[in-house]
Amino acid sequence: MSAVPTTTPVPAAPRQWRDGELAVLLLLPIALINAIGFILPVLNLARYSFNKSRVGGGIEAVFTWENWAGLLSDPFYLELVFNSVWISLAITLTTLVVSYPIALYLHRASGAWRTFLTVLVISPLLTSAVVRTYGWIAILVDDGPVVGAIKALGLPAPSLMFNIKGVFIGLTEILMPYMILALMAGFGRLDPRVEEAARTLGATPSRTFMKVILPLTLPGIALGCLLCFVLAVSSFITPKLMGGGRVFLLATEIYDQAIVTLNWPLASTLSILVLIVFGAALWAYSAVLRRLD
Amino acid sequence: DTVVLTAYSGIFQENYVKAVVEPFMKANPDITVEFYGMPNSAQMLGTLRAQASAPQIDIAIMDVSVAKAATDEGIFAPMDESVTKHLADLYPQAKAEGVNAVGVTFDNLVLLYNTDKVKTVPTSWNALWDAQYAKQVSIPAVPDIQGTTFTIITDKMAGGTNYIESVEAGINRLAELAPLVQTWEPRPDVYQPISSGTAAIGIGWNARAQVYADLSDGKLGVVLPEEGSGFQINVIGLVKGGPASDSAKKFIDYALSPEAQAAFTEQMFYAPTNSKAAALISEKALSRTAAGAMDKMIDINWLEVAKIRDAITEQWRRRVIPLSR
Amino acid sequence: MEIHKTSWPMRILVFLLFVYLLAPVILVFPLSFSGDQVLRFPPSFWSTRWYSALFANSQMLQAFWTSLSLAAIVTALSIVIAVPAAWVMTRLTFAGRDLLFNLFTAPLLLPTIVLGLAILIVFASFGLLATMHGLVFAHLVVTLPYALRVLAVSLSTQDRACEEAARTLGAKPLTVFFRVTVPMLTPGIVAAAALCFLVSFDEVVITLFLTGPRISTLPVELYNYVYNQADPLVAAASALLILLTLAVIMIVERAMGLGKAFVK
Amino acid sequence: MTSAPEEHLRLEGIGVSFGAVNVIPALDLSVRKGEMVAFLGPSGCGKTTTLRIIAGLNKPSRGRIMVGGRDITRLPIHDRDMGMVFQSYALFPHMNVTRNVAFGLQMRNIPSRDAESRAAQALDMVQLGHLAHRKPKELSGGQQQRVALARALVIEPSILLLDEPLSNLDAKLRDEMRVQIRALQQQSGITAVFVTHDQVEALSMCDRVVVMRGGRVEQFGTPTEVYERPATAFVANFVGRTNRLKGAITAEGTLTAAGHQLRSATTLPPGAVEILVRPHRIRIDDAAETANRVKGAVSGITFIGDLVQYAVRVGDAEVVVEEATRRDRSALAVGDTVTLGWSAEDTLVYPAGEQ
Amino acid sequence: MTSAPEEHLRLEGIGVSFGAVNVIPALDLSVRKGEMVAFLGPSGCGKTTTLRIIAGLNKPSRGRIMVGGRDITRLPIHDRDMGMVFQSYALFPHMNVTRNVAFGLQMRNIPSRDAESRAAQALDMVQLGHLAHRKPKELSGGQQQRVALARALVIEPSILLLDEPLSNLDAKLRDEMRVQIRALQQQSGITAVFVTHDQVEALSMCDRVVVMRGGRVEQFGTPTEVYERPATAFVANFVGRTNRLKGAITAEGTLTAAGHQLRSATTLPPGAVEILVRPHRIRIDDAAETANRVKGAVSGITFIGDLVQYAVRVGDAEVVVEEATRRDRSALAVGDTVTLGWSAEDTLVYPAGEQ
Ligand SMILES: Nc1ncnc2c1ncn2[C@@H]1O[C@H](COP(=O)(O)OP(=O)(O)OP(=O)(O)O)[C@@H](O)[C@H]1O
Ligand SMILES: Nc1ncnc2c1ncn2[C@@H]1O[C@H](COP(=O)(O)OP(=O)(O)OP(=O)(O)O)[C@@H](O)[C@H]1O
Ligand SMILES: [Mg+2]
Ligand SMILES: [Mg+2]
Repeated sequence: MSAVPTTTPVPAAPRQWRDGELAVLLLLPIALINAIGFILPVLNLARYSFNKSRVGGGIEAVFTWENWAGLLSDPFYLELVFNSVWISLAITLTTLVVSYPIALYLHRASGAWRTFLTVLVISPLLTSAVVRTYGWIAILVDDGPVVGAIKALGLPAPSLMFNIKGVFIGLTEILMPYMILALMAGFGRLDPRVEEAARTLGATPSRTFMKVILPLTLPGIALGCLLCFVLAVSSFITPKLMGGGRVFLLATEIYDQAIVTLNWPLASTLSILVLIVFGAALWAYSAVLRRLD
Repeated sequence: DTVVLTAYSGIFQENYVKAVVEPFMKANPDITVEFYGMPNSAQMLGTLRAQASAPQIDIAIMDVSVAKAATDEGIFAPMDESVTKHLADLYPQAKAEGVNAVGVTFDNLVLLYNTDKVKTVPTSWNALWDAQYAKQVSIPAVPDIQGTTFTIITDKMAGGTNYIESVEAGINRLAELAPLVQTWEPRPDVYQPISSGTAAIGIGWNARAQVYADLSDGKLGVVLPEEGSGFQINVIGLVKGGPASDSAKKFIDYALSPEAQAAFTEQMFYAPTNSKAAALISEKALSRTAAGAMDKMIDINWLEVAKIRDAITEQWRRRVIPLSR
Repeated sequence: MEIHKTSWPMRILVFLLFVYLLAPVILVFPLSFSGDQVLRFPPSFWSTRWYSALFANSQMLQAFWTSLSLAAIVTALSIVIAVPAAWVMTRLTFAGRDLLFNLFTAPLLLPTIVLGLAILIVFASFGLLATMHGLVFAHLVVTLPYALRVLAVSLSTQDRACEEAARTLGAKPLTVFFRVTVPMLTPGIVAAAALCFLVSFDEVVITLFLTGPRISTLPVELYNYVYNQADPLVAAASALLILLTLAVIMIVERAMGLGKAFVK
Repeated sequence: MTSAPEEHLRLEGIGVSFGAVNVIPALDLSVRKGEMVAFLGPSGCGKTTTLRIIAGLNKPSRGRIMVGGRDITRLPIHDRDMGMVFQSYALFPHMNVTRNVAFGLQMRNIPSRDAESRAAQALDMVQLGHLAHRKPKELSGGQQQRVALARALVIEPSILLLDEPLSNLDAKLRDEMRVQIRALQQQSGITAVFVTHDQVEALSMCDRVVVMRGGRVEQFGTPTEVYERPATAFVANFVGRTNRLKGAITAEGTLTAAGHQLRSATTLPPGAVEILVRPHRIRIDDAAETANRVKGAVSGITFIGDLVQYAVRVGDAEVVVEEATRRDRSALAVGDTVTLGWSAEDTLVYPAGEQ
Repeated sequence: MTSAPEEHLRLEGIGVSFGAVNVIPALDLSVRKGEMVAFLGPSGCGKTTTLRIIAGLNKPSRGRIMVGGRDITRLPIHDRDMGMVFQSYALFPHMNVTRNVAFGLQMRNIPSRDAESRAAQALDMVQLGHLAHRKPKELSGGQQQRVALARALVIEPSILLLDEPLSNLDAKLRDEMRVQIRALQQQSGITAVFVTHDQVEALSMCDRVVVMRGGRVEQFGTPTEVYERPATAFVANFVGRTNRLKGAITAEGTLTAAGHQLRSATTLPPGAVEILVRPHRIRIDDAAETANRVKGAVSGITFIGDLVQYAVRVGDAEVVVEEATRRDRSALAVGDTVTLGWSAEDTLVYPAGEQ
């Protein structure tokens, strides 16, 4: 076995990367993209939020607190923020509840079956959100199949379209693939041996789930919830199409201000507000993660 | 030479290319006009604004109030005799003070209904308030300018005298309509849901309504109510420093010419802005535009309306839409 | 392993949830064969006219290729950039690491409409508008945070003992990374790549601001299309996309055993 | 120890395949109530698999499992009331040591205060009371193994399955743990199945021993039976150290090996045979009269703690002899000529080629 | 075995803390080139930690590591040319067995055909040639451990670190593996550090033994030294089985315990003492004259394979005696009165309360 001499450590080893240098080198691309694609634009936005808007959509480059003062003193906007946050939270939680079983099932499936199901999960994302929303409209309209089925059961027919219910149902479905992918990415820590240990200790499948599987998959859950919350708050296509103009959310409002009314300073102010709300959410998320560790 | 023209995408694009762009290119073989469709004026302004330093677009067709903002930001080159010789022939409504663009089409708000669901042909805006169409009414709400136009019409009907000062009467009347409304944001537009019967009645722009009415096998009915209506004005402007300015000027001149105006009206029922065009248009087509009913039109000063738009929006949000929840 | 076979009630639940998830997707197929002018279910009569219309629409086809190559480039770049970054974030400790991590993933926090608007302004001054470079760059701004988050979670839950073993066997950090860390990270990479591809392929809002007369993507074309007419052409396009994806995955599966990539 | 030899656990024709690999062809086994049975066998012979089958973690491809006369083959895992120590520990990474140990008690709906005090007791038993609040990854290998042990013991299951539960403990601790496990098992009348690679453990601790090989039972008997009367050459060879000599039985019934004629208590038909003699049953230069006596030269001496091993060359074979180290023996040196002697009963003979 | 006692590996004042827990206070150690050193010590005493420090997997809080006179404390792991077998195996789950084993060779840029044939050879050595294409999760515990072993051995590193590499193997296989490891190590002149909980392994296989306790070295010496002349009561107690008797040395220097006067080779100042005698050094009813002779009654008999253990009550103490089983001894029964005898040299005396 000693036919080939083993290599002894070469004293003149190539220069060692120190951790700090390595970090800088590896983070350079993402940092550049972040700086140009995010920080700079956001600074620009922040600047706009202190500019004056002119009638018809013009922007006057003078400093003013008007936008912020107007925003923070108008109960309409405060309610808007509050509504957006809690609706998004509710949608996120619902998405989690309906996605988790699928993700777990996928995690345990194997071979081609798993691939096939994974593709099925992804396929909704290939159908643009606009088209899927139209699909939901076709399903949920007053004379559509769902309302028809409910009526056939003799129950009072609910109105599922052009209100918050429709937005809820549609958006939940639209966010599911993202949630499922995030959950699956976080399932790595789930060692089957540990589940087995719980079962031999007398835990029923449901208690094994609550006590072992759930805690071990918390990182994935936290990630999925973060992504979905963010996407829910950002979404405006679905609320616009399914909300019937009754559902006012931050993103739809920003859309209206930026695209319809062309009030960029106000849109910027709202955006910075969203950023602050999200910053808080992110902070909460990291706090939760740190607790889990 | 390639001229880039930006205007509304979709059905407008289809028809405009057929009626105006293609004939122009046939007449000027050395010029290619590329039609770059965008969904709305605001987005056009956004794009123009972003390209201000190096424009890729030569001509824009957009709503007059947005064109005002663009003018203020110096995006449009002045529109004078050097651009087009048809200026003098345009209706006065087509020329707005302080806007470097002139009207290329007129459109007006109309009442739409589904012929299966609405048996008697309505003649008045008041049909919208008819309780038998509860939850079947489709209204594009403000900040969409259809909503704004509708507010001004309602205000006048409810006894309002000066919409610039107050639309109180109109808002009160709209509050009564609110509980009957199915959606304030019909998608993709108001015409298709009414054609397909998702909604029974609603309001929309005449030109598109006429086109969809033809496509709907008679399912979509269009009426210019007896109380009259208001104009929406699309203007055409020349982008300052565009890459093909000379050819662009040629195109604008052509677009405002009576022939082109007439062709487009025949094609898509926008009322012409060139007073000389009416003569070239068939009676049948003309009757489906507001050109024959110029006297019934409320004179809306869009530049003034822009100033009160925020106030109207606020009223809708606080006093109208919540009543429909 | 036997106990991981799913019980029947659970299977039924999963089935029902799949029905919910796929309902609008499944609906796309009948809708695409509708003869109607508008999206309506059930259609009043059947036809293939929207497929013919789709293939006649050269702009749409052009946009499809743009989207495909864009998504592919963006996905590849995202993974190449995010994997080392996620590695640094989970394997090295240095001051300000958490701050940097939050900063790098912060673009997620901005509604895309805002980001689109904001990027538009900046890109205009760099001359990046309506170019492939610009689109790639803008999409990276959005996809990188997804990739980084997903990969960081995967990496931090990964067992370190194998990396240590590889290092004692004489593997240099880079080799450990490519031969041990990355293969063990495969599920995470697949998930991240899928996310990036889809986010890029489905991205409308930001792209809307950055496309121009010279370049456009499929979602933008579709969006612009349905902005004006909600006819079944978009359903036909979606149906084709889904079939195409299934076909591609099937071929890759046959050729390379993609199943392995998805297996734990 | 078991008052009535009542049957508790029974495997009937159990078979297991992993894909194409038939790991266990057909296994029958019957364990009495309160008995402790050891599984001994080479690495990869199917010990862990059998335990997993009993616990319900794998479903057998064939056969059935009976407990107390009841067929439990299809009973869900959590209703089996079995405790298991996993070869790889399988501790819950997100729980601290106490919560790991208390888990099984909580699953039995024992109030949490009670559960914690019993967990604390169990931890004291495995000498880990002081690490109760650590997370598993902050423990050494042996400490983790003890937590796994405490976790299985604390629930006092009706059947305890132990998969090499002491493999990472030092001799001292292992002795103590063995005593503890045995005491607890006997006192609560638990039926236990113990997989171990340590023969001392198997022979000293368990009521009966199963020797497995390639998924089959080679011998199932008391430690003495297995050690003194191995059923096959494989068992003799696997359990305890042995010398293996090639030999033959002539037509007249004489046994020869390494050029010597030997005597054995076993009779076999003529043919090639294998002769097994345990190293410590051989005396060196002992005055006492023994049935077999051969001469040889010392070729190696190894010191292994309590024992000294001499390798002695006899003819063309090498015979290993073990003796307790003692100070009164004048040390042998390599090259010394010695006489080896052992009894006929210690001469185990099996047909050649059996293994 | 080592031709020149040249120093190879040296730990100088190594200290390790995990957070607030000071696991290793200060460790000094010097290992010669080509030597095989065993780490013995109770579970959790810091053996794995020390190995990880040497391999570079943990950075010491204090102190430095020298190899061949060169300070390698800051040398990256992959440049250390060390092979390590992990207590938890740490096999690469995504590679099959051959690729796991060949990994280290590839890292040394050995052409892949060469690497594969050497891997195959190493796998044959651990008797896993037939499973070369399996993935780790398709192997039994012992099979995984052998793959881990082959993976570390095949690269013939200059320093080999083995963390309980044989803990999941049966006695037969463990013996064979021991011989293989030892042969390879000596033949290639590898310096090896071997963590084990198995004393037989430590004593029989290694050149020197380190007995650790709570992160400190209690004794470092040859197997004979550690076994015969344990430096502390802890070592005596930990290495090999012992009887512990409480006793005292009077002002006149007489040693007494369990009501008997005893003789020892050690002299200590007067006071309470602990007396340690190894069970197999005690003779039962032996005619030979021995320095110490006490009478007692047999209170228990345990059969442990090659040995029989008698528990004998002497005064208020219980003394355990071990004998090789033999057929010529007329069996003792519980209750029999016996005389126990052992020499003065076998009577180890330490100040009481040391442990
Ligand atoms: N991450 C950690 N945090 C706190 N304490 C730790 C950590 N890792 C190990 N320890 C402690 O350090 C001590 C030494 O651990 P080490 O793994 O070196 O023990 P060992 O001698 O190998 O034991 P064993 O024979 O049980 O494997 C143990 O008491 C252990 O509890
Ligand atoms: N998933 C699998 N696929 C194929 N073969 C397997 C699989 N799992 C285990 N085996 C094989 O089954 C046999 C029995 O494995 P088992 O774990 O029961 O052995 P064991 O007796 O516990 O061995 P050890 O003492 O080494 O732990 C082994 O030869 C192993 O290689
Ligand atoms: Mg096993
Ligand atoms: Mg250890």
